[in-house]
This record gives sequence, structure tokens and C-alpha cells, in this order.
Amino acid sequence: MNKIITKEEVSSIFKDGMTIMAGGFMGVGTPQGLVSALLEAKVKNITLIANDTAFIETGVGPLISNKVVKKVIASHIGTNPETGRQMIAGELDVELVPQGTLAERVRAGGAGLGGVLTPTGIGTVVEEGKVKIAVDGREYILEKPLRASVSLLKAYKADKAGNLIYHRSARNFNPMMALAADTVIAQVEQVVEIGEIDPDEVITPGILVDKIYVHGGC
Amino acid sequence: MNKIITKEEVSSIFKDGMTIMAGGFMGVGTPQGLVSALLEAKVKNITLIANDTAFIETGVGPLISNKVVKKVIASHIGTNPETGRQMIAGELDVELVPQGTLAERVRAGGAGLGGVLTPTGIGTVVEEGKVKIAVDGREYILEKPLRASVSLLKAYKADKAGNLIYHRSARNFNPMMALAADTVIAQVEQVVEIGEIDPDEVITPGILVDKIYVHGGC
Amino acid sequence: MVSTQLNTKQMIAARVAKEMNDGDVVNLGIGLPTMVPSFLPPGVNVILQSENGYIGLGPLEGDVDPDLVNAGGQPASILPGGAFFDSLFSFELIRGGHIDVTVLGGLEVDEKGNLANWMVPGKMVPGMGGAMDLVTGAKKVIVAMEHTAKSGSSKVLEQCRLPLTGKGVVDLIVTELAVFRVTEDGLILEELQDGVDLKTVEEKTEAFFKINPAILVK
Amino acid sequence: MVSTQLNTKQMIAARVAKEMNDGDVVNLGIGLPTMVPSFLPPGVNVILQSENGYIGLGPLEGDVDPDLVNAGGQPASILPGGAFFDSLFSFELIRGGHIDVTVLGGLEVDEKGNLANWMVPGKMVPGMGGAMDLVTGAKKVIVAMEHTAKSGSSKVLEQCRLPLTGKGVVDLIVTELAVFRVTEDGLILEELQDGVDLKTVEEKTEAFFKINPAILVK
Repeated sequence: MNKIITKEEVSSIFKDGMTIMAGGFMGVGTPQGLVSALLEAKVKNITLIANDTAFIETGVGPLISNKVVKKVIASHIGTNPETGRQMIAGELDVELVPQGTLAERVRAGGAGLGGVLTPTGIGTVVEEGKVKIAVDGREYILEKPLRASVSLLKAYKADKAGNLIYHRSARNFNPMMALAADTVIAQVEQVVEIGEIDPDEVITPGILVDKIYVHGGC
Repeated sequence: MNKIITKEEVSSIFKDGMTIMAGGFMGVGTPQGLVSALLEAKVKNITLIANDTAFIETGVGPLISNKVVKKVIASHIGTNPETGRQMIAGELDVELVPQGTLAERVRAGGAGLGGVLTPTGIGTVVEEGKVKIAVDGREYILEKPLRASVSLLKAYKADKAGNLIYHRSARNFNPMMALAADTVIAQVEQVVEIGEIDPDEVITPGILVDKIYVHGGC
Repeated sequence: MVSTQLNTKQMIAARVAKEMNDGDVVNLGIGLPTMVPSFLPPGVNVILQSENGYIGLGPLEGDVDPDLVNAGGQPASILPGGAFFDSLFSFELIRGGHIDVTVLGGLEVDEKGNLANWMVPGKMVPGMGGAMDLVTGAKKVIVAMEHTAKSGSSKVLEQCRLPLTGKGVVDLIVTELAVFRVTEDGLILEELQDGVDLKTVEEKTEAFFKINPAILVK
Repeated sequence: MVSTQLNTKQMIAARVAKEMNDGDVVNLGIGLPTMVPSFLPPGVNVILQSENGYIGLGPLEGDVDPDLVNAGGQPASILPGGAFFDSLFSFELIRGGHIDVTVLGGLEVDEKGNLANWMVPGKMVPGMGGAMDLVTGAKKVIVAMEHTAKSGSSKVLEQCRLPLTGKGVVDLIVTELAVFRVTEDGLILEELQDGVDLKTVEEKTEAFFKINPAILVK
């Protein structure tokens, strides 16, 4: 099965109203080619799950500026003034989630868990509207799983089976997001033959990766 | 700080009544030298957390045969008839936990979570005495964290900072257990200088590893 | 006819093999289920997951690597394109719905799709290992077992009497006599194995079942 | 005296540096906290954790690697002995108590050790990023901030007015005027910065605090 697809094939996957996850931390580890393919798909009302909304012109930022997104679930939006502007203008729904909790929620969605109990956010607005549970005398917030229709990953290298390895701090949210979507697309800098990646060094196994898009650089 | 210690120094760490975790799956990935050091410490009433009790003479099996253990928390004891014999004779307390749940509980203990909600075990004896929570219409068991005083790991290679890499299927429970104990001791086949392991390939960061014990083979 | 040359277990494994689709990610229980790959139809290749921590399980080839065993603890190999990971990730895959098919043995199965295969109170308490997670998380659960116990009593029951491994989890039951599909309306007899008549199945099955009309026509 | 040549932020960073022990694993917030390493006493080396996914954060050296940035998104390096990991693992370390010290800026701190530093309703809603997890999980939480806001109003309050980042989480408050320890009995003034008198601190501090008698003697 050939997993390698073109940018046009990537674009054809997106539909109005989808929930989409994208890896990256302030644009580092964000698959810029897949973001571009999403822009070219001209879809709207997307719910975006990402650590942050990066900057106006990089990372997932252009999805905000181009009004592709109706709701964003992220831990930080401060570096992209357009996100704040749209939020205050009532054009964009923003759900802020502590970064560690966001990672846990995505993993829970991909790992078949009903949620996790975290102490993060106890006594803050983060606990509002959520179930709180005491375990052995300490209070925790029940944080629920997140899933998406499509996950957009950025990896350094793939083999043709879709096994992925990442580079430096560009790994961040990508491995969790590989677990938590119906369709997983990985943008990679290079594709090698099966057998060229040591199985001890694989971070994301190929069975989780549906499509590979080769794109030089970021 | 020199993390490398001798077998005698390992033995001196153990105390009566401690809770101890050990990596391994039917003995593969179990630090046999550390198990031997624990035997030589002549302690008793240990609570042992491990995937299984392996065989009479390998893995953590000798800890059972030598009556070091008063309670074992494991997913499988069927390959070690001595575990079953002691359990039926009332000499050993056995808590059986589904394997995926055991991994989650150890991680929760090491990751500051109050627990996770898993569907595994719903409708079986595993749910008895536990809190059940419905999330979005599906029922889950609240499984609580596990921690230990000491974790005994088996890795393939360490650098002098304690960064670990594992080999083949000997990884299994070791990485989680590195998170979940007050003192973490890693048995490794070889120690290399700092800088000789690519930081992208480290599985367990050195900050989690307190002591390194060098032991050829298993 | 080839099937007349197969023994009972082979006959069951051969029938289970027909359920596999090319590219399926499959976890096989110990014993009979491990015979399934030998009977895969031409053009159907499956990827085996081993719950002790890898994708790409293959038969032993060449020298034994003590760090590389299957979930039964036996020496094994990894095929090109495979990947190793820890037990936590292994069960993220299993519980998270990333395994297409699991094939397990059974002590008892019943009309509601309940499965008992992990303990016999007072006799055999090996532990559930990964079985509870597998039946909870795999997309398709196939029980492959002999139709009757050594005593001759049916293993396909109105209601399981032994402690359950999973509640309402079984999709398909394959024995040397017949194939049953589990539906919301109970069991449906889908096939008779070659040379078996309906009367034999009725005599040896305690459970109530409906019959696919296609069988009666044949 | 060296300290007279330091500006306000440097003075705060220099005092925070004295809290570090050799070998501590430290996470530093953006801005002022990143100045702390420059002031470490001789013989004290700390290991920096970067919440976007690594241990061993170092200053940029040589060419910029676009895949290697600090938690502020700025080009950085990794020191020998460091390790990369994903965001899930990064926050397992943070929430799980594996970080010895975190140093963060503050908008407000109060007598109960509450901290507010992530939003000003109606004005600034950047999001909490990793801050809520850090204050919840780090063993020691140091708030490093100027004593008063630009308006001149105290930032050390009886009770925080802004939405909290964490409830009862702060251990130490370091400003250009003073050092306060947070105890179950409220704030204790532990030190005056060089050249600062008690009267100034009393005037500029809204919170009630006790005074360590050692200060009065001096």
C-alpha cells in the first residue's frame, strides 16, 4: 500500500466543519505544507486542536487569519494577535487548556481512556464546569479525551511503512496526535525504504500513519 | 556526580517492607543483577510491582521462591507455579491487574495524575470495589496510581548522566517505572561517555535515574 | 479436500484466517491463535502486534536474541517495517482501537458475547495478562476454541459461569463445528464446518442461536 | 559591591540564583527568569528543562537549527547529556514532581501562596501555556517579579484579584525589595535586598507578613 500522497490529495481530505489537530509549538514541528494544503482546500468552520496559534504568518497562524477556524482548543494564543482579536470580536471560540492537560486529553482520546485525573487547574477557572474527584485526600479535575477527524503531523523522516522519527524539539505534540484521529497525515522531509529505520528508534509506528506527504524543510 | 554503584551498594538500599517495582516481561527486560542484589540484602515483606512473576529461577521469580515478597501486584502469575502455591496457601497476597491498566497506574503514579478512567475490566471482577464513572455515555473504572520506594530497571546502554536506551522487547515496563519511584536504579550492559547517545534517541532521561549498575548480559 | 487432513486446531485456525483482510493489524493470543498466519489466503498479509511491545512480530529466524520474545515469552523476530515501544504505548494501541483484530482462546463464551478465559476459581488463576485490554479495545474480537470441553460439555453457553474476561465483547466464535456471529439479538449460526451437520451443532451447543437461512439452503 | 551595578531585573535574578542547588532540574519561565543561570554561584550547575520537550536547554551556539527552540520559541541549543521527548512526557516530568525548581514571573501573589500570571480579563488573554502544570508539579515554585506594578500598586497582595494560575502553590517570592517565604501561617519576610529598609517594604506590600527576627537584628 502506497501511503505517499500529493498536496492536491491532501487538500481533498478536508471537509467543512471537521475537527483537525496539528502538531507544533509556536510553529516548530508544525507541518507547514499540510497547513498550506488545508488553506487551499477552502474549507471553513474547522475546530482546530493545537498547542498554540503560533504567529500571523507561520505555524497554524494562517488558518486563523484566513478564517478557516471557528473554534480553537489550545494552551496559548498570545503570540498571534489575530487570534485574540477574533476572540474578542466574537468571531472565534477559544478554549484554553493547560499544556500538560492538552497533551493528556489528546493521548486519552487516542488510547481509549475516558479521561484522566489531573491536579493542574484546581482552584482556578480551569476547573469550572468540570467534575472534580478526590483520590486519597487530594482533589483532581476529570479532564476528558479529545479526538479529531484528521491529524496533521510533522516528522523528520518516514519509511514507506509510515514509521516516523522526529528531530529535536519539533517532536512536541506530534506523537500523541498520531493516536487520536481517524486519518493521520504526516509531512516528512524524507522517505526511506522499509528497514532503513532501526525499530528501536521509531517513535510513531507506521500502523498509525495513513498518509505521507513529502515536503522539504518545514 | 557519579551514579555508578556496586552490587553491595545496591543491596544497602533495600529495607524490610519496601514497595519495589521491577521491569520485565516473563524475565525479558528484568535486571537480573539487581534482583540478585535484592536477594542478597536479605530483606522481607516486600510489595513487588511487576508485569508477571516470570519463572521459578528467572526474572523476579527468585524473589517469590525465597519468600522476599509478601504482596505482588501483577497482570500474570501463571508461569511461576510457586506464586500460585503461595497464594493458595495464604502466604502471599496477589493483586491481579490487567496489563494495560498496570502500565497506566504506574505512569499515573509517576506523572502526578490522580488516576485514569479505563474501560478495561468493566463487567468483570476487576471493577469490584472501585469507583465507576460514566463519561459521555460509556462506563469507565477509575484506576489509581501506583508508586514505589525503589524501581529496578534493565536498560541496554546508559551514558554517565543516566540517559537510557533499551533493546528490542526488553523495554516493556522499564520506562514507566523510571518515573514512579523515589529511587531509580538501572542495570545496564554498558556505560558510555556523556554525549555518545544522540538526544533524539534517549528513551529515559538521566534526571530520572539515580543509580547505574553495570552488569554484563541479562 | 484439504480440510480433512487438518486436525481440530488447524481447522479452527484455518477458518479464522479467512476473517483477515490484507493489511490488518492483528494480535494473536497464545496457543491455537498463533497458528492463524499459516492459513492466510494468498495476497492477504497481516501485521502482528505483540503486547510486550512491538509491531511486526515474526517467527524466529537465525540466532536467538534473548531480548526479543513474543507475548508467550518464546524467541521471535521482528519483520522489516516493525517498531519497538514500551508497554504503556503497546496498550495505548490496544485499548485505543488501533488493533483491527484480536484472536483469543476461550473457556466459555455466551449468547451476549461475554467471554471467560482467564481463571477457574479454586483451580487456575494465572491472571488476565493483556486479555482484558485486548477484548475491550480491538475492533474485532474472535474467539477461536474447541466447541466442547474435555468432559464433552458445551463451551458456547447461554450464560458464562466463570469470571468474565470481558462483557459483551465477542464478535465471532469459531470452533471445529461452526461459526457464530454475535449480534444484539444473540448468536447467529453463520456456517457449519465441512462435514458437520446442523444436528451435531445443536446437540453440542448450550446457547440458543438463530440460523442464517443460507445454511439451510445449502 | 557588585549588586549596586545590577538593574532591577538582574538584582531579582541574582537573588533567585542563590536558591539553586548543584544538580537541580530547573524550569525557567520566559523573560526575567531566563536571566537566573548567569548568576549561579561557582560550583552550582543546574539542568534546564524546556517544556516544549527536552532536558539540557542551552544558549544558542553556532548555526540556528529551526527545529531547536526554547519554550519562548527562540533558537537554542541542547547541552551534552540532554534528551528530547514529546509534550506528554515533558509534562509527566513537570506534573510528576521531577522538576526541582520552577521560576516564573507574576502579576499578583498573595498571602496564601496563590499566583496570578496568565490573564487580565478584558485586556490580555494569552493563555496559561505550561504555567499551571509547572506551579502544580514542581517541587519548589519561586515567583520572581518586580515588587510593584507600573502604577506603583503592590503585587504582593492580601488576596489575588486576577484569575489564578495556581492555588496555594508558591514557595518563595523574590522582588527587588525583598524575599518572602510562603508558609501555612502566611508570608514571612526572610530578607531585605541590599540597601532596602523595612519601612519601604512595608509601604509597598499590601499583604500582611511576619518578619524573620534575623532581619531585625541585622
